[in-house]
Amino acid sequence: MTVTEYFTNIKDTATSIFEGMTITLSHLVRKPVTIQYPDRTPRPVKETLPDRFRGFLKVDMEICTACLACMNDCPIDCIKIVTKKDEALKERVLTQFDIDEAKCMYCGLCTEPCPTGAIHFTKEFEGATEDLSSLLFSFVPENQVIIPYKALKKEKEETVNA
Amino acid sequence: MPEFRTEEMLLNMGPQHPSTHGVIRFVVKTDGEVMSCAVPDVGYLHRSIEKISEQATYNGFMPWTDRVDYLAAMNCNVAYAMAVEKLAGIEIEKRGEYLRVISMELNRIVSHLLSVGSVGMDVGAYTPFIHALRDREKANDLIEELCGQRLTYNYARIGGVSFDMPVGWQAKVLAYLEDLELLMDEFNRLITGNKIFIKRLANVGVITPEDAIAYNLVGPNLRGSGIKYDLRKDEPYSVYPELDFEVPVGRGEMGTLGDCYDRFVVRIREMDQSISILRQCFAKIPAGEHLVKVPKKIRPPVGDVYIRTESTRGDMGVYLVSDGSDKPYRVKFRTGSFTAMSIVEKASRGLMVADLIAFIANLDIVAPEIDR
Amino acid sequence: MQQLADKLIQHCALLQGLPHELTYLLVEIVFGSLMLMLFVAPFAGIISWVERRVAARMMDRIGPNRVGPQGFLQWLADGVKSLLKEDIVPSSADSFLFRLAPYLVFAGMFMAFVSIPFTSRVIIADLNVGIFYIIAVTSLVVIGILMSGWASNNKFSLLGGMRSAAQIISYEIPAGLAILVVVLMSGSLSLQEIIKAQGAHPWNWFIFDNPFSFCSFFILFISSLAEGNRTPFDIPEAESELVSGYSTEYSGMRFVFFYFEEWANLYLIAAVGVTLFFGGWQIPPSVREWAVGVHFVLPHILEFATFFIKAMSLVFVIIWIRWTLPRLRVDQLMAMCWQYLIPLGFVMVLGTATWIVLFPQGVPLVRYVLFSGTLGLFGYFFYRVVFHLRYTKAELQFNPFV
Amino acid sequence: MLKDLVFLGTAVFTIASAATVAFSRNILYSGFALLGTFAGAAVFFILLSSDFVAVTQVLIYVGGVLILVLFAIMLTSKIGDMNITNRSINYKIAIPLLLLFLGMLTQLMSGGSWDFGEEKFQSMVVPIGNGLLTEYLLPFEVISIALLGALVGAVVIVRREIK
Repeated sequence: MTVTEYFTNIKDTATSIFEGMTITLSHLVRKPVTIQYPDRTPRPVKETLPDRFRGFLKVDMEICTACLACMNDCPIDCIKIVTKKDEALKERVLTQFDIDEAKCMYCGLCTEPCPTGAIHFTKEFEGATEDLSSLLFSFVPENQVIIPYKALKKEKEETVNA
Repeated sequence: MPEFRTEEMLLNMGPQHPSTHGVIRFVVKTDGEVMSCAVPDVGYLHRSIEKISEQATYNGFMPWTDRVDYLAAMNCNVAYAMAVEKLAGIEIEKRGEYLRVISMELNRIVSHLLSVGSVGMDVGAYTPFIHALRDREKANDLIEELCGQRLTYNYARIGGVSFDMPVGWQAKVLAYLEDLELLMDEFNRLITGNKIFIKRLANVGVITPEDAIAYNLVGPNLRGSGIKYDLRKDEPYSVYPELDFEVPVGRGEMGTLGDCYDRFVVRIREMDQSISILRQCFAKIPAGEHLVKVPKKIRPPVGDVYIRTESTRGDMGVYLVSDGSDKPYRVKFRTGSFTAMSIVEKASRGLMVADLIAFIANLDIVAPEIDR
Repeated sequence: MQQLADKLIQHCALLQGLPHELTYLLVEIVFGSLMLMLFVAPFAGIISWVERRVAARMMDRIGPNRVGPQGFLQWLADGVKSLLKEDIVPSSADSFLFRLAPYLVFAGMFMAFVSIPFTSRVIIADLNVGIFYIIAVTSLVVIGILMSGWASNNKFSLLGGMRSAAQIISYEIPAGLAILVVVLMSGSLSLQEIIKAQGAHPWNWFIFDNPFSFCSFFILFISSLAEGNRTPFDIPEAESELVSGYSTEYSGMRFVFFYFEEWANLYLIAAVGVTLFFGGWQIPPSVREWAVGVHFVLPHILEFATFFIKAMSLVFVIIWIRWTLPRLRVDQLMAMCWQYLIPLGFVMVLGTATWIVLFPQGVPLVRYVLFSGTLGLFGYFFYRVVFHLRYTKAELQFNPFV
Repeated sequence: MLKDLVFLGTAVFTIASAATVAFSRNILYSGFALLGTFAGAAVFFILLSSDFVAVTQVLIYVGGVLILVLFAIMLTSKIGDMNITNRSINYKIAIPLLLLFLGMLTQLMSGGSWDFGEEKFQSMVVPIGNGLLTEYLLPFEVISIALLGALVGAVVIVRREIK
């Protein structure tokens, strides 16, 4: 190590520390970026989420056609749909539509094939719970049946395009 | 005079250690502070993702690819989608390709920001790490707006991508890139040019160009050793041939060629290139469909295909075998972190314990990508 | 202290029966420990809150702001939480040494505070060998750290303990040399005498006395950082390498003792720096006269305020450095000590000695030049700060309590 | 009276820790017990109103020597598991040596005056400093050169080892 190197080392160290310290000091007067979730946000966090946000799944039973597309496309089988032929109504009815949100990996593959957009994501994401079974969402009330939505062919195509 | 000898100490670094970046174990033999070698022990995070593919449909396997390399999920998504498309002979539209490149490059920025930040943190500088994470969060917000998730994107689809850009997104990204350039300048002044930081990284964990090739290093780790090899240039895929960008390589600026500092700087410069690629993409992106129509149940013909892409951690390969059914017969990922682990034993000889931490952080390994 | 004891003996009949030595001892112990506990303990706690808030703002975060006003009581909450935590002694640890080590660390730190002045009159013991004494007793801390490192029976702890010991004994040498410079200038080892040898105005401080003393301050400051295990010299506890070094296996209150030592040490470093180089509690004579006229306690309050503000500024700088710089490697740390600080330290000692021989009365011009040069440096510093703010088009928020 | 109490207490403490140093089966305990011995010696110096020597005692012996000793012990592998005793007593040499030493001590103790009176505590810094640089300058310098020689020697030895 030459004498020049020796003193250049000292100089470089001092100047780079000086520069670093000016930067950190300048941050003292900058606006913090912290979002004080959950209680000190200017707006509820849910409202700030983008439209495509993948929160809990929700099924709009009014327009569910019971086509089973979501169940078939789910990679981890967290959707369970049971249909049966109702003798009284002479129709295929839904007796069970369960989504186990504890298993769900929020990939969104179920929402894409849905012909009517019945199964969709909400912005609900605060799912922490002590009991996994409370994350099992049943969209058909127990001991009830739901008549699937039957779209006209034309209407159905419009839904897809929209 | 009798020869004084101190006994080697066996230090078990990991699986639970703050700086192993996931569940990896390093069996470190040290003599005081100086290590004689560090042997990586991988496999703690094996989740059988490749085996799971045999149970999932071609489309249904896409979310699993997110979990291969959770810091660069876009690249994994796209690599897998490209493999299936190549085997099934699906052509996708230009807009889809551009959207893929945009998402991948944005993801590269996200991944590299974490990498350079964590190198800073592992050598003891916390503020640059948080600054890098702050900028990364903004990019995550943008990606969330694009695909709905911040980490496991599941954005690519066989035949394109799941969504087109939201309205006004392009302007937001461009504004973010403007900010990022300034903030990266500041980041460089704060840490990249810091003398102590340079001292900590320069001449540490040197990987010679010969070793880098012999040990099959890929990505920024390979380029850090001065070898100009980037699949985006050398084996172009997607729309990369239409884009103009540089391949930054290590030049041994502060010490030996192939030291930690070179790899660090390569990542910093790659981010600049990604910014430029993103700007070009937004200028060039054509109108069209983001997703072409593909059969509901994809049944590629019997055969196999191997696709290589340049992920953030280097050469991301997908080997796909089809038996003609609607489920893959075999999927194999070739990942950059795994090969990077092979060099640890050789390059860590004679380093100090503190250097090993900097070296591992610098290889930018992601534990789930090693084990899959 | 002795005057206080004498007054007590005069006014208290009970004490008159006792031998005077015993009374002195009792007064020292009771009032000394009261002063320490009432000052150092809250100080260490509050400074931890300050550090967390400052660090947070430097990282564009907010920091603890929930317990009490602006999170001010966070340190109390943390302390109470730690008290209630289970005290774990690892089964394979050497339990006696493991339990003893935190107390040694704690005692070493508190003993050093004994000769730290607060005002011109308030000091627990104005020892003739004050500054020397501080260096000596802080070595107890090293023993405690070594002990904890070994007793934990954890290889990371052992490495941390050894690093700490190697670091502290190396850096005692440049620190000692820098202190020697001041001792040369003041001709005394007593902290009060050293302060009295300086003036109230900045250009009369020892730091601006001559170019050598100016450099000596930086040598002392760097060495103190290293002795206090602060970044960039925090290798004994380097979280990213040694998990937490010598305190890895500690939990609950014993763990707090180590951290308590660290925060208290901040004040110690700053107080020593202020005493030796920044004129300590000196206030201008005119102000002093005025204050004495108002009330006899007022000058003490002013002196304490002066001292405390100076010390806090140094504490802030230490915190600020910690959140700016990466950590050195252990060999670089040693190289820095032996290759840079110690040779430079010797140069400073020789230089100062020569200076004193050549200019026994000092050179006022040099003082003014050094002082204004420092001011100029500050000016450039703030210019750079503003430049960074402009460059990144940052949104400003001057309120420290967001 | 108080002084005597302090003296007695410190004496007991010092001898006890010295005994621990000598008889402990764990060499690390011996090392740590040395802390007590050194601290006790420092207290004696204070009682003799040699504050400077007391502080130097702590600074050099605790802050330097003891730490180096502990350092060396810890660097030795598996030292904690080993039971090292130093009970091998060689009476033939030990007893005459002991007697000689005791004789010397008795001679010393009976020689001087032990009455310090009630003289005021005086700082020793200035007398020591003056003494070292005037009256005892030659021995001081000789010792410095001897130490420097030792330092160079140590460096030479270590150099040869690394090679």
